[in-house]
Amino acid sequence: MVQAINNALDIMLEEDKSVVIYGEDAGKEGGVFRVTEGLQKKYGEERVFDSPLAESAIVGAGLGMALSGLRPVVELQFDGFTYPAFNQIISNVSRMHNRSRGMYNVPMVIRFPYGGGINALEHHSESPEALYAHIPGLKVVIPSTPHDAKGLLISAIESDDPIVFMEPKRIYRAIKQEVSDEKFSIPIGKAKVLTEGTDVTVVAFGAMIRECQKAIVMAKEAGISVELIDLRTIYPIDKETIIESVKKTGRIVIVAEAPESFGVGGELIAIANEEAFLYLEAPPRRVMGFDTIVPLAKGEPMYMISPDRIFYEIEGTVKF
Amino acid sequence: MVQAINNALDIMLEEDKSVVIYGEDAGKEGGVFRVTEGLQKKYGEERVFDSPLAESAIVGAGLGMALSGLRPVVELQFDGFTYPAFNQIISNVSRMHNRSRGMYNVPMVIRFPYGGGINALEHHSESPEALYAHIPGLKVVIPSTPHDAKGLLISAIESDDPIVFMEPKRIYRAIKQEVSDEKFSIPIGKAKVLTEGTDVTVVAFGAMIRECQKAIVMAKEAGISVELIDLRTIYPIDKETIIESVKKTGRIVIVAEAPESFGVGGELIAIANEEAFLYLEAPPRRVMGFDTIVPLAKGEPMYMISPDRIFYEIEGTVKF
Amino acid sequence: MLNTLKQPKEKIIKYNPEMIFENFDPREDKILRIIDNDGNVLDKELMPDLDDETIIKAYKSMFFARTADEMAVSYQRQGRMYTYPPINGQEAIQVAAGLLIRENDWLAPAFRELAIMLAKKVTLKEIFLYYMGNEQGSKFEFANHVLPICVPIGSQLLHATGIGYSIKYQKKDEVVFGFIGDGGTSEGDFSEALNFAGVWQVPVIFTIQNNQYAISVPVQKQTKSVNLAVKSIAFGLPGIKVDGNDFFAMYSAYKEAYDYARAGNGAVLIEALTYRKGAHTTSDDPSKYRTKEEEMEWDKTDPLKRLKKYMDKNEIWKENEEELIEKYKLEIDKQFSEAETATYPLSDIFDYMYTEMPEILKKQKADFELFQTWKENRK
Amino acid sequence: MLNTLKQPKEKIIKYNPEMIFENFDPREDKILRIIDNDGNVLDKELMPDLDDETIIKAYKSMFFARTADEMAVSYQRQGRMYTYPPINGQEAIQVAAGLLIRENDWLAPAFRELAIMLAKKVTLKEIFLYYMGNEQGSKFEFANHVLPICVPIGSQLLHATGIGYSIKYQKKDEVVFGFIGDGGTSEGDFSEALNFAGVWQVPVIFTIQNNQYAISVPVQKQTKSVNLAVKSIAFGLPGIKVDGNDFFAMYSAYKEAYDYARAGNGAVLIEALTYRKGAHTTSDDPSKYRTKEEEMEWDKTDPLKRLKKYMDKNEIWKENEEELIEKYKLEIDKQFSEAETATYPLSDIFDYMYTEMPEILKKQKADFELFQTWKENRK
Ligand SMILES: Cc1ncc(C[n+]2csc(CCOP(=O)(O)OP(=O)(O)O)c2C)c(N)n1
Ligand SMILES: Cc1ncc(C[n+]2csc(CCOP(=O)(O)OP(=O)(O)O)c2C)c(N)n1
Ligand SMILES: [Mg+2]
Ligand SMILES: [Mg+2]
Repeated sequence: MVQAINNALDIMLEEDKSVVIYGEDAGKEGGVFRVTEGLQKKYGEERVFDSPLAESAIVGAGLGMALSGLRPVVELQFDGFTYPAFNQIISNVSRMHNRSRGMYNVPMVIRFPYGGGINALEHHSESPEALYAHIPGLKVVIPSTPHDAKGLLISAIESDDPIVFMEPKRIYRAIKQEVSDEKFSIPIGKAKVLTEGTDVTVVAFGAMIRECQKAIVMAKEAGISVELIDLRTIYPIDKETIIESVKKTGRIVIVAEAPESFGVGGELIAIANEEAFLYLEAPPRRVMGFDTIVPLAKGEPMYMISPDRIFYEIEGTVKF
Repeated sequence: MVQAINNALDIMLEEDKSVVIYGEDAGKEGGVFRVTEGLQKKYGEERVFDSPLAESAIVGAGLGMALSGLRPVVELQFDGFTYPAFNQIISNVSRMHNRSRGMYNVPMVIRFPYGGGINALEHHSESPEALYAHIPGLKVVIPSTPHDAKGLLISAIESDDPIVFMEPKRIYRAIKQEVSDEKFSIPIGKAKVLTEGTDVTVVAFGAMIRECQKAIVMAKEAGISVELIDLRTIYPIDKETIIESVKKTGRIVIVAEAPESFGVGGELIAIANEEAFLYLEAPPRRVMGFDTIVPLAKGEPMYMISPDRIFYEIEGTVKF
Repeated sequence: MLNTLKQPKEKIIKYNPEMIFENFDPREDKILRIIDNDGNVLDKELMPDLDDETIIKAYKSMFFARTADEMAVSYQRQGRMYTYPPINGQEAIQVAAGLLIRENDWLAPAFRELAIMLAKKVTLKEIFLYYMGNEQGSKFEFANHVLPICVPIGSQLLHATGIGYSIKYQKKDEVVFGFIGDGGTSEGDFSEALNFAGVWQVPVIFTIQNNQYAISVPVQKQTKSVNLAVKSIAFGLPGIKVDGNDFFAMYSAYKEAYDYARAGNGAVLIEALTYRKGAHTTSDDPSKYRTKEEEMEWDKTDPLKRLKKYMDKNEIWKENEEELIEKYKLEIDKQFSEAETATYPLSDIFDYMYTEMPEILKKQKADFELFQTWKENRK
Repeated sequence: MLNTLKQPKEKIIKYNPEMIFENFDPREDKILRIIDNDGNVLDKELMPDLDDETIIKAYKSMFFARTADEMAVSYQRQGRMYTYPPINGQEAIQVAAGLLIRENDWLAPAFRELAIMLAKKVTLKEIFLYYMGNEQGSKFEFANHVLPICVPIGSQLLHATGIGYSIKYQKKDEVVFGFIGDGGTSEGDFSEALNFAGVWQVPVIFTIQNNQYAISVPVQKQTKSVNLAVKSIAFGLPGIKVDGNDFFAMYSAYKEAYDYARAGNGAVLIEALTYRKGAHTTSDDPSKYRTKEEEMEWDKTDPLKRLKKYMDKNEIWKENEEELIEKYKLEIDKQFSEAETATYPLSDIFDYMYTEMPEILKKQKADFELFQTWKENRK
């Protein structure tokens, strides 16, 4: 996935002089995950560079650039370090278009790696998608494969609205997939049915897709047919795809790493209820993180959602 | 309500020398809403004071105080100005107890007025309860009457856990209610059934309670019996009271001002589904804000949830 | 021996007049002042090269802004407008900057910048619309490169820095004016904006309108530094403290800052010492936190009176002030009336959230319209 | 005429020796340095009054910290520990502060403060536990008034300022040591912490360990200011730049800062110029962004070598270093083994979220236990 993202950035830098990239260590070093590696060399220090260590400034200055003709793609180093920029994001980035009644667009992408499972220090394993998805004016995008990462990122950079682009760091290098070198894009706001099935709908995104796919294998062995949907965009959420699937299966299980309460799960359950109530045959279930801090490495295996836990909940739902 | 809160602060300042209060304009002026009026005069500048204009510092320094023997009650001036402190809240305040494995407690209250309906400027009308409720380690409390404000705030100040205390500014001075001058407290984590009913459960909090009460009158006229629950604590949410009520009525409507998507409504619908699925007779409904910026004064009447809109949704649910 | 920063000594690119910033070192708490309260020139050497016509124009701009400001306060009192933050007393700063700022230069205001917004061709109608509670007031019809009013204190300066980067990157001949108040200097964003501007060496002129208060909190409680201009040193920028009620001092400082930034030398910090003569906003009562004596003391430094005295002494001013004020009032009232007739359709809430409206919002809007119809039918 | 801040000229409360900060003005980019790289005393006047025993103790502490640090890196390489941020090269700073800090004084560390944490009686076992991924390592059994390691850059300094307020309010005889890196000075929280400390006049000693890099970003790209100590001026605090690899210089600066703060004069900023000899953390590769030459140049200033040379020249050091290192290694390995045997029960994830566990968490825990049982039974 790292390579696919790098390639998307490369294509956009090449194509559009107004694209600039910066963030802590994003220039010379190419980022702590090497996502921007080689880009400074290729496009020069004016277009791909290290910024001082201040997230509010990275995002706030990025907004200024977006208002004055550039298309900044800023990198925040980790999920847990996006919060110093929270005020700029919620108070300005997401609002400038509306505040100015359309006088200004905000063609800006805020990229950051997110999620657990890499034995990291505190603040390096968070999944704040619900926080950003609750902010009107933003779009929140999360890819689950290298191919999607490339196509969605290209759409994000081409979008005139501000995009929060969350990259599942756990699978940065885990999934091997041939991705075309050509430019292509994947629409923002559309979920994707990855596997068709009839007994239960499983909705997930990011690194959890892979875990769900493992769980589906277990389910299949147990004779359960699962329809797996990759949300891809957290906001604006693709209600249609979800509703259609729930109407078919009558059951829904949501899988996400973030703390359960007030997370993505609740929203999906609400949607299923509001639009497919009469089709529901079992209570929707959330397979999500505990309402706790993501533990450090030794505790993480218990916190992180495993395929067998997903299977356990799928089975529970189907057997209801 | 302003007076009740002032009284709660007064009582706690009197009783406990470790209580200190500060924030922008919270000292000499007594706050822009006069909530802390008179307290500096009574307790001195060391205990009730103005801070420089920096929310991250207000909260971050407050955490330091809480770790070293004080019980700070800090005021953030408005909902929309809590975000510069977001990083301190999510990365430190909510975590210090867990991070230190119980070595440190965080007896700290973060107070701020929230919500719309006062014809204010941008950023002065927000309802960010879902953002704070999604943060593990915090408790989020919202009173709906002067009496509750006093009792809940006293509990909050006496709590050894960090509390986000959101005050519905729209009803700061709107509700007249005799409140005892004595010290009393109301438990955090418990919802309250305000009106018993049999046809539908309405869950709300803060300034929306009053609007719901008006809607209930309309419902009664239409022959609908509503059970109204004041959530009081957003996190940890009192599932029991909600579930019990839904089991009785079979229907639930959630009323809240914040943007609908990824807000409090979804969480409540999830709870109702997970624990009372077989009792549900109609799809749960959310009567919430649009997924937009709260408009300025001229647009606010459309955005703000009115009693007739609540009634409209109640009726729709009951007629389902 | 190895030493810290070893900043390569940047060559200053030539600009004129190249002296004021050097001569008024904020570390020594020097202040640039050119005329005294009675309009006497204190130092002829420092007097900027302005013809009478320009001085008169400046005075008229100050006068117009003050009249509009006072009328805004009274509209608010009449209940015809919501909260309004008066700029009364701070006109010299903004009008001086307004003389320099060009159409393509950028303005990143906070919310107390009426006069320079007018200079940038924002209309009073738009300002009124905004404070009547209509976002259409932030869509400037005639103004170019002006950001909307920014309420979250300090955050706008980062936008200014970012715009500075765009200008430099795109090799444009533009300068950014970023405004903040004294209280705002305590926010982390203030420091971050100046720090980034220093590192990126971008053409931004940061102005601190030090009007002595952040709502009720006096500047002495904001910081322990000797003044606010000296904060520039923390970010390696030139800084200067200026008498913000002295139009000539402000103009001279801006002129030098402007030439310096435009020549490519980077950002500059100006602390303009002034006084907020009015309330913080129309919902504030200053008598709670400051004395009449203090207000009267500052009143002696009033920028309009001061410039008027200068003009009188030098026999520049010839117009009838009464007539002028009547003319201005008519104009202002006309703009106010136009603002008052504006409507606010439901679609305004939804239309500008994204460049294209997502399904979710379309649905919410449609649902609300259904409710509205139900409500209509019910009557 | 009215002027800006009119800060009442604070009377400095007496403390000793009252000179170093005055004589090393960061605005002139002066640096306090007492011994050179070969251990020669540059200025006898400045030499702190320390007996041989204390100097030996200091050296041993530095030596122990370095040994522990190097072993930590190798444990990590063996896959027995996760990420670890080496302090190698930065020992003099922390050991100097460690000599002064008392049991009741506070320490607000970032994450590269091993040596002063040890001085505060944090155990190596705890440090190892933490970097093995067990939060129990942040519950210090013997250390008093030490905050856990704080990863979000800059945020810990605000806690230091708040603790300073508690101390002042409670009239305690305590001082706070707050640490940050050079990169951290760019965060808004850094400025806010110093600003509040200035306004509140609280006993906090802020140390910037300027080790030249923030991961890969050199300090020259963090700021345009002449040095980092000079940032103190923006907040009205005394500031000084010190050779952080010179134990004596660090001790002298700390001694003065400590006396100043303890006497009630308020906060102080110390920039300690040093070099991170190792990688940023064990997952970082410095060769991507710095040269071998640079590393070798800085190696000449190594704080241990330098102090050793001083001791040798003055015939203070008599012990056998080989023996010492063996003894240390045994001790360190013992602590590591203890850490390695620690367990991590499910309850650890839940037990410390609140002082009392809410129903919601009890339910989540119980549900997970049901799942675990199911999983067991399935095998
Ligand atoms: C982040 C943030 N915090 C608080 C406020 C509320 N507030 C509005 S104006 C103001 C005082 C601003 O003082 P100053 O910066 O001196 O500007 P002035 O009002 O004097 O022009 C405050 C605290 C805000 N708008 N934004
Ligand atoms: C708010 C925040 N942003 C980013 C990071 C990631 N990060 C960890 S250490 C570091 C560099 C710190 O540099 P410096 O302050 O010089 O301290 P040093 O590592 O050199 O001791 C960064 C960017 C973080 N921990 N916190
Ligand atoms: Mg002010
Ligand atoms: Mg560093």
